Amino acid sequence: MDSFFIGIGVALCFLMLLTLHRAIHGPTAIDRIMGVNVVGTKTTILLVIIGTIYHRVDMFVDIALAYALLNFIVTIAASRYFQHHKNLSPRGYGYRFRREDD
Amino acid sequence: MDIVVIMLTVAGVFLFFATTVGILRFPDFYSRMHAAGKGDTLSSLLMLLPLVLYNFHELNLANLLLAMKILLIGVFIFMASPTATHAIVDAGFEAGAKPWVKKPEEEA
Amino acid sequence: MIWQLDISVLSLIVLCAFATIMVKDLLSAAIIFGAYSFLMCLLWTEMGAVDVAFTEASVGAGVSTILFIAAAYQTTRIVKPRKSGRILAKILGLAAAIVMGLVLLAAETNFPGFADPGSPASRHLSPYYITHTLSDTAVPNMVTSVLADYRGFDTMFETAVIFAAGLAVIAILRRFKHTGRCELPETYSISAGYQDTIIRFISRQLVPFMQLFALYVVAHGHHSPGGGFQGGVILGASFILLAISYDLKLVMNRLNEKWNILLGNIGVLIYASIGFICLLMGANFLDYSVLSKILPATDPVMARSHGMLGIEIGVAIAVMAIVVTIYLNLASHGKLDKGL
Amino acid sequence: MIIYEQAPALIVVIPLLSAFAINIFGLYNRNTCFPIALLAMAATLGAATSTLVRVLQTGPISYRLGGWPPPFGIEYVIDHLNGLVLVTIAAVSLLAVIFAKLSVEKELPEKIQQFYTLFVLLVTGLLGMTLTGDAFNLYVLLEISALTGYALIALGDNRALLASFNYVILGTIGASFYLLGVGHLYIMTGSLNMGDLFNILPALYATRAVFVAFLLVLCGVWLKMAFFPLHTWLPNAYTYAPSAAGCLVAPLVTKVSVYIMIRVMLSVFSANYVFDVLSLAGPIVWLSVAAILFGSIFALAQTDLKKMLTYLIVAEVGYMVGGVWLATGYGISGAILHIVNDALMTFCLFVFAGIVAYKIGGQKLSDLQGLYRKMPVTMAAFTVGALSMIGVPPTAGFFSKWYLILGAIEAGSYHFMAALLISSLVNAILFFRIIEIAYFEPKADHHHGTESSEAVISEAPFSMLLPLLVVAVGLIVIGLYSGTIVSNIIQYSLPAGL
Amino acid sequence: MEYLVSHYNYWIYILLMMVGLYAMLAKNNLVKKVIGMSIFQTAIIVFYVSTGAKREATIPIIAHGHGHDAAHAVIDAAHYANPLPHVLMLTAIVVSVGTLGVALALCLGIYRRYNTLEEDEIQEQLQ
Repeated sequence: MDSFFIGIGVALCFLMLLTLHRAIHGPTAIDRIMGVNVVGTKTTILLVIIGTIYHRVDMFVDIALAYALLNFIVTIAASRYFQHHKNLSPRGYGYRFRREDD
Repeated sequence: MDIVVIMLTVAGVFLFFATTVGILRFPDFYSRMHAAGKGDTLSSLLMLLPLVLYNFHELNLANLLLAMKILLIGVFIFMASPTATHAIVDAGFEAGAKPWVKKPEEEA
Repeated sequence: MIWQLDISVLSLIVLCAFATIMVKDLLSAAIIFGAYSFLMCLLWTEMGAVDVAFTEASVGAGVSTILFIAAAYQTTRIVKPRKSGRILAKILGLAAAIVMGLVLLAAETNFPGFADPGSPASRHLSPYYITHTLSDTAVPNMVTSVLADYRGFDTMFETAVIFAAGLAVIAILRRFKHTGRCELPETYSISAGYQDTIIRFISRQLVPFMQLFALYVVAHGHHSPGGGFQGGVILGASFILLAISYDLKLVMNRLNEKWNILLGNIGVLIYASIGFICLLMGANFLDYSVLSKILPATDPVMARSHGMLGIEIGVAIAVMAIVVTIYLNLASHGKLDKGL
Repeated sequence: MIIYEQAPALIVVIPLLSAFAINIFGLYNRNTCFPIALLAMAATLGAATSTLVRVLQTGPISYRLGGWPPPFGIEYVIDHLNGLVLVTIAAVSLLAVIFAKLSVEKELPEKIQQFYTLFVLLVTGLLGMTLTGDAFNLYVLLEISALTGYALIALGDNRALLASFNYVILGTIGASFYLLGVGHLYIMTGSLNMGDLFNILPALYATRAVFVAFLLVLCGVWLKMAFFPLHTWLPNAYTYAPSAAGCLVAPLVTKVSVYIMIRVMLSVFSANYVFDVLSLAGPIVWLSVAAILFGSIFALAQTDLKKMLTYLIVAEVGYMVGGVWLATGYGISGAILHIVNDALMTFCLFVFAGIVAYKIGGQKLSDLQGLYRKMPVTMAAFTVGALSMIGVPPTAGFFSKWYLILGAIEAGSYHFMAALLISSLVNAILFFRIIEIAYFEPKADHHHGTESSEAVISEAPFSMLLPLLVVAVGLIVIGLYSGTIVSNIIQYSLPAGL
Repeated sequence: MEYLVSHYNYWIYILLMMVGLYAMLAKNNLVKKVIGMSIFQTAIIVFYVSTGAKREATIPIIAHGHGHDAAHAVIDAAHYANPLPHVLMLTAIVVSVGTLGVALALCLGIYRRYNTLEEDEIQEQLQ
């Protein structure tokens, strides 16, 4: 069963690699935020899986719990950034999407 | 019991995989966000559930507490992840990410 | 350690490190740095360093990435290429890095293999801590017992370092009078904060859980990973979440600047004074066992355990206050009125 | 007798606790900051002196923090070498606090409370670094003194922020190298205690990893002390720092780093390994020759008083590093004596620069015109400091230079001796130029002319003058007693066989 | 494979240190330098934690150590990972957070004065 969980862990790492492609290349910063948010969720799961492999989940679950609570803050902070800076791309070619009521 | 655990876990990994494909392949930010927001939340629950089952060897206080904590992680992910998704989409909307349309317009 | 995960996570870490350095946008760099810190946390968990992983989890997700975002918010995202001397700087940097890498690689061949149970590090000092922690201090978490007791003096100065950092940020950034040039980004518009009901509601629901969890982490640090520092950072992060989802004013109303400084002081002072009480009672500085004379119904071993709990509480208070102080100052450019 | 027994701990505990006291009381009343800092520094000096006296009477002391025996817990080891450095640090910081009072009130009126807290924490870090017998504990204290140092420097004028930022980057590289070196030692031996390492290491002297560990620690400490090719952060950082901070940081931080280098070379590794097994001494002495010449020449090119002094610090660091690496008894004694003397001399000159900044406002050499008329006492004290820097006999600077030259002759390093002599010559030119400028009246058409031509004596305030005078007298007294210091204190800190 | 596993961690820490040092020395943007500094410090943490890892060992928390009888149970040192590097690195993480805060505060202060974060533009303004 341990090797099954290790396999799952490696598979999750591979999926993280794919997600990191979005986080690293993502055309805009918000794509990156999204990628990192997904990586954060996977990290939370992986922490519990590692605990299972060590047979000491009770010791690892606190860390995962901390991530479940804190992962959210980075995302909120990064999106908060765009409330005041409307530049989606750093070069200044950020395009302001016109709403109908503007 | 092990079979249930394996099935649920594999289902979770499959959903994660689907999420990742969505994140990588969808054409614009909003649809990618759609894949990430939904797939991520459900698949994390699918992954946590078998871990609860697997670690619940016998009925005692410590194991009950542990199961509760792992489920609590799920609860928090269920609260935080959709909110985070909302926040990101809102940020993208505010900052002016263009939605994808089938025939790209020349220049808005 | 689980070598399969070890290798995969390390490879991802290298990828993230390169991406962080290469990306030409500070906000993106900060975000990728967040992913880097997630992966670091995974790496440490996988190597069995749960306490380090916990610290990284709380610091990486709760503080350092946020600080980078706040810095980008208050300054600019744009990274411009160097105008002149570009090649020279690159060559110089590369040369220094390569020389250092070669020197370190030369030393690496002498090291005992990774995770070798027979290495000197595993045989010389550590067996003492592992076998004596229960009989000396009655604390099953060795990291806590070494941190707060055997090497408690380090930890006192570690807390003093974070205190000094908080003071340094105040000293550098804080503007008591609104004088001097002040360039806020052009698009900066005065608003009453993040006007989003969903985010506000969820944050309001999460903050009490976070604070409760932080207190649990502080109190349960003797038996599971965690302790004063991790708990303090999570407490501070809960205030940061409030500040982000509402505005700085809300946090300032609950924990104003004066209280923050005072709490930071009191936290470190609790630590130092517990040590000082030991000294006054005739034992050496920070020798908690002597506290059994004043604590009712404790033997010297339990007195050490209780002494550690006391200092963990001090650390938590100090770290919470200082983390909030650093964030408030960075997010508002030292004016403490509005910001990220 | 609890105070006497616990004095080693009190040396750091007093300033640490008083730093918090300053910050708490300072929240309510800013005027309380200075008296608390003054009392704390005085008490620290008392504790340090009593510890040194105890060392002189009974030999080295080991103090167990937390009551744990050495390799497992953290240990303080006070022997003759660090006893001497401790007293120097405590004395200079006491004098610097006295000087700081008016200077801070003028330069940083809004941040008095933060200034004193950071100031006292910096002293705590320096004292702790000197006391500790644990390699990792030293890193933590190194960082505490570094962080407070960054902040104190950043409090200065406009350009200080960038200077401080460069200091942060290079200082962090230095501290990280030190940490990594300690890590290499740890992976090879499994220990962190200096005494324990000293016993385990000889079996591993042949390995590359230990050699790299030594190199890393050395590089880290060199970055912190601004040894020649790694000095780039120092001149700007110390020039633009507020004068009160400069008076503490400039004399002490580099000297404590030199002390750490000596401590690591002699008490973690051994003189045998460092000087005989490794063939580094030749190149390093050449490097220090380069440091001395570079520092002197750049000092000559400066028109700004403080900047000139900072380049002199670079040269002085070259003296000490070179002196240690001469690998002779005289050389090491000279270097240790020079730690004490240079701390006092640099303090004297920086206090003078601070007084000039306070009274005149300018830092240019041309601003000093007519100062002998206006401030005779200040200038007299400055002259003593300058003579000591040049190395004129009754002052302390002469004797440490004498020992260094003796060491150079004994080791046959005539290039080092030549560099010392050239640097003395350059110092003579520099300081006589300043004395000349300050001695003669300014020209009448000079824009400062109207005020100074009245030739009214307007001496610096007493609280600034006092530290300057004390240190000037101290320079002469230490000069007269340097034979005693060497034979009673420094003698015992030399490694056996030198 | 055996060789790779027993040295991979050390290679990676060296690589990360090189990346960090390069960014600190060669990058023009001040915040980029700070990011390099963080990477540099985490690399050292990787090194230390790697020294504490032990094959076939569990995390450094004694299992079932709650009751009083546990104090008398025999504890095998080979069974637990080495706690000392973890302790040292907790301290190092705290120190690096402190340094990060101060460095970013300096960046903000510099931006307030010079309105740029690029080193060469600041140098231009200084001359």
